[in-house]
Amino acid sequence: MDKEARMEWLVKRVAQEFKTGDVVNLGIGIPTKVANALPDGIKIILQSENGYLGVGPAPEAGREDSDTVNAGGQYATILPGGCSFDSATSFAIIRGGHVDATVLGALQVDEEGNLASWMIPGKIVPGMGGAMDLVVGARRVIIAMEHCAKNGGLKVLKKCTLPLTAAKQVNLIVTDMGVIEVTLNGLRLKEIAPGLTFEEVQACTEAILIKPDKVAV
Amino acid sequence: MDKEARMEWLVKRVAQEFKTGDVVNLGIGIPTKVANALPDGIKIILQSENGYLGVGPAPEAGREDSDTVNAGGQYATILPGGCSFDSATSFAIIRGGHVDATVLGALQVDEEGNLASWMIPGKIVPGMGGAMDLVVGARRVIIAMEHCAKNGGLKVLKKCTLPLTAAKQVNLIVTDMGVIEVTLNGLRLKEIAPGLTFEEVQACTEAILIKPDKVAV
Amino acid sequence: MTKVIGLEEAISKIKNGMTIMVGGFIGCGAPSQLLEEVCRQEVKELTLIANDTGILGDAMSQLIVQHCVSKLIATHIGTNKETGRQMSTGELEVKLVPQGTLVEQIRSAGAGLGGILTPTGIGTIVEEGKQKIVLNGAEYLLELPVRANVALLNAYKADKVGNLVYRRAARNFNPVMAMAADLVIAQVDNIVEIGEIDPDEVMTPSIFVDYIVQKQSQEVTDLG
Amino acid sequence: MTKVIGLEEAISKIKNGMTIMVGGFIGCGAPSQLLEEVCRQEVKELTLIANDTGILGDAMSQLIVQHCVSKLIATHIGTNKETGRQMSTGELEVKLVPQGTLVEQIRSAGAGLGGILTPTGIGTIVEEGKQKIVLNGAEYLLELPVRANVALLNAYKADKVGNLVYRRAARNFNPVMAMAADLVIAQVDNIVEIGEIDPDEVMTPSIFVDYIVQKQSQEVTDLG
Repeated sequence: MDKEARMEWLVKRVAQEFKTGDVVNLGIGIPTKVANALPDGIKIILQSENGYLGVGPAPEAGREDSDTVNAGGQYATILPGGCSFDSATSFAIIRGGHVDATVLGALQVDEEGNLASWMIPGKIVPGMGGAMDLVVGARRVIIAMEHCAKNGGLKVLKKCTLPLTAAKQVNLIVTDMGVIEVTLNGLRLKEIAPGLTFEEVQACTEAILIKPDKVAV
Repeated sequence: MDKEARMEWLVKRVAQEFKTGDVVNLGIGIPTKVANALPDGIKIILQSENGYLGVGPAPEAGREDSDTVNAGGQYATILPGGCSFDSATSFAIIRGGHVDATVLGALQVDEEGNLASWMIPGKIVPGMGGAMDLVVGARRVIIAMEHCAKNGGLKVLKKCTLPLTAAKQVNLIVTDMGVIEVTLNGLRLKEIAPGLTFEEVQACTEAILIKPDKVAV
Repeated sequence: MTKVIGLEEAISKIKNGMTIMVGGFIGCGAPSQLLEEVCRQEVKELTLIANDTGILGDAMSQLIVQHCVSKLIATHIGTNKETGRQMSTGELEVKLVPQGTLVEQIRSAGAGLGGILTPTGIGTIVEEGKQKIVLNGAEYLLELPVRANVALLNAYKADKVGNLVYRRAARNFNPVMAMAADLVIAQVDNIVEIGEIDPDEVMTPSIFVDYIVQKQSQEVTDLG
Repeated sequence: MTKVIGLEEAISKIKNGMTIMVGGFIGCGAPSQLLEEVCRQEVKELTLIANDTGILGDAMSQLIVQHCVSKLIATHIGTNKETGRQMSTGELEVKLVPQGTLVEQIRSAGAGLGGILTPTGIGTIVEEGKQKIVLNGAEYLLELPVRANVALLNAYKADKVGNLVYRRAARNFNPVMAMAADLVIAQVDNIVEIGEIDPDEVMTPSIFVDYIVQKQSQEVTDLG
């Protein structure tokens, strides 16, 4: 598979993590694409932390509503059965354990499930927005990201070096190279992307990966 | 004045404490009567802690709405411009300092402004309901009560003997005998009900009263 | 994907010994038919969290009268004398909590907070056994989250996925309790199709609600 | 007893050095015309509390671009590069706060709480300088109330006494900020007579709102 095909595989693979009725918050970027890759028959309820449930597809041209935008600021829609609320309720939903899963990007993840995603000191400091609450509050935290940085730098580490978004909260890491489960014994490479070998994934990973055939703890 | 006239004086006197636009919460019993005794032209906004603003008069017979009752459980109405909300918002309003004054009854009040109003151990324990929050949160706490208990027992004390509703929160005590201000130096008898003397009020009061002509601190 | 189920089935999910939260304020906005069914199914040893125990004779009061409840957390019990009687004989364990504190404790549980600091109760017996925190010279009590196994609610309108709309003073504790229980059952006057409630009209988002029970119109609600 | 006043008069109440809260989420639900007037009146040395600083070019971003703000408390500044630039040069002091924490801090101030305990930020630099409280083995940060001199809000509809109704995702921080400032000014699309908003439709009670400013229809909001 080329890079594009592997990114597509990633998105589809994340989409398989849900069952109908799950309340899911998708981060900006790769995670957003998961909404369009759900298996047939699976219907999830998307939450947008700026204040509504039932995120629908982007509106048709000419049907944009400036009051209905997603957490990335893009025009969106609300599906029938959806509802809007203020930020206090939105984060009560998030922090209170009412979100079944969140899918977020990352700068670094490590073998303890620590996540760094919100700043590179002295370089870019966009802020954490709602990410810290999402990672602490969602029942499952799924990281969806490219396995390596654009410059080839490693992102799945023994220990994060950047400021954390949250400690020990990540459950699953899905990259263009495979699916990694965070276990008490470390990172278990649960699935390998088509065409790759365990050794190839390990070579791009600082943390020591546990082989897929080992039983998870 | 007979007892009835003095109780009427009490209610009218409390009603003079407000200016138009004040947000006021009236307790059950004597305080409730204040709503009908406001001076001409004074319009206050009544809050009902079970969840709305703009309490209106009791509905006409046949116009009762089982969803619109006051905090005492009696049928009520909501005036135009009123609004309803949940208990969390209601007590955010109360505790957050958004209520200008509350008028409540009392079992005992003392010279430090301590209030006892919610239980007599071993005898009656109705519970504090919203009173503890009201007394802590309202900008002004006005006690409206008969000066003495039915059995003649004193209620304006040096120190409350019953379990407190709140410590040092009472600002003004209006009884059928007079108007007492809680000051840092103690209780100042600001006004005496028509026909009574300072000595008569003092005789029914355990706390030492400061005479009306002394300047308040 | 409708959440509408029958009354009997809904209440059968409540087991002896569970903690239940019940919306309502002296009967107004209380889920009367759900409560009647709790009594009918003779669920026992419940811990009840509610503003009050109703007025003697109403559905809420019957929970106490019929000894379904062994422990009560409430703000006011003066309108149901049987509650006071059972408390004084030791049949019922009663914990009284300031109303603004109880609602914040429930909200804390629903919102994933570890608790809140409130000035309410300082200098009173409400302080007992609680951590006191001083900030800028002001004292606050640390009040901890309160949650339940089941919440029983009353709403005016729902769609079939469980978005709820309340009416007037019947809202009270209902929306907050909807957030703080493992299982949430709402008794509803009017059930409408999905999409018939405007997103801005919803007061309790569907995801908090597990089951909806159609209220039987035995009594006429005058909307005068 | 109308609270409707003119734009210029409303904003003239904001003085140099004040702390202001501004509703909105990346521009959606932000009181754009109030913000433009703040810039026009050249109010300076403001402390700004807001979710973000808008998108470079919009009204919110201009507060930063025109150096009205000397201190910022926000959750995300990535959509306005000028904010990051001023932060790195030291022109602007920036404090970044998790979104769920910021909204609870503002709510705490409005609700008279001394603060809340949140698990958010544990194990991160957000912990720095904060009291940590352990309850049943779980760690929480004690986050303190945040309030302002003035709150600038945006609403879809208001009656003349100041009851506010918001629309869709434009609600966001607006209702919470309405509770936590000494002076609350709302920019409103539609102003209606008293009694024209149903009590159950109100999202921000009138008593929180001091002034209402009619929004001028320069841009067409498509309600499609």
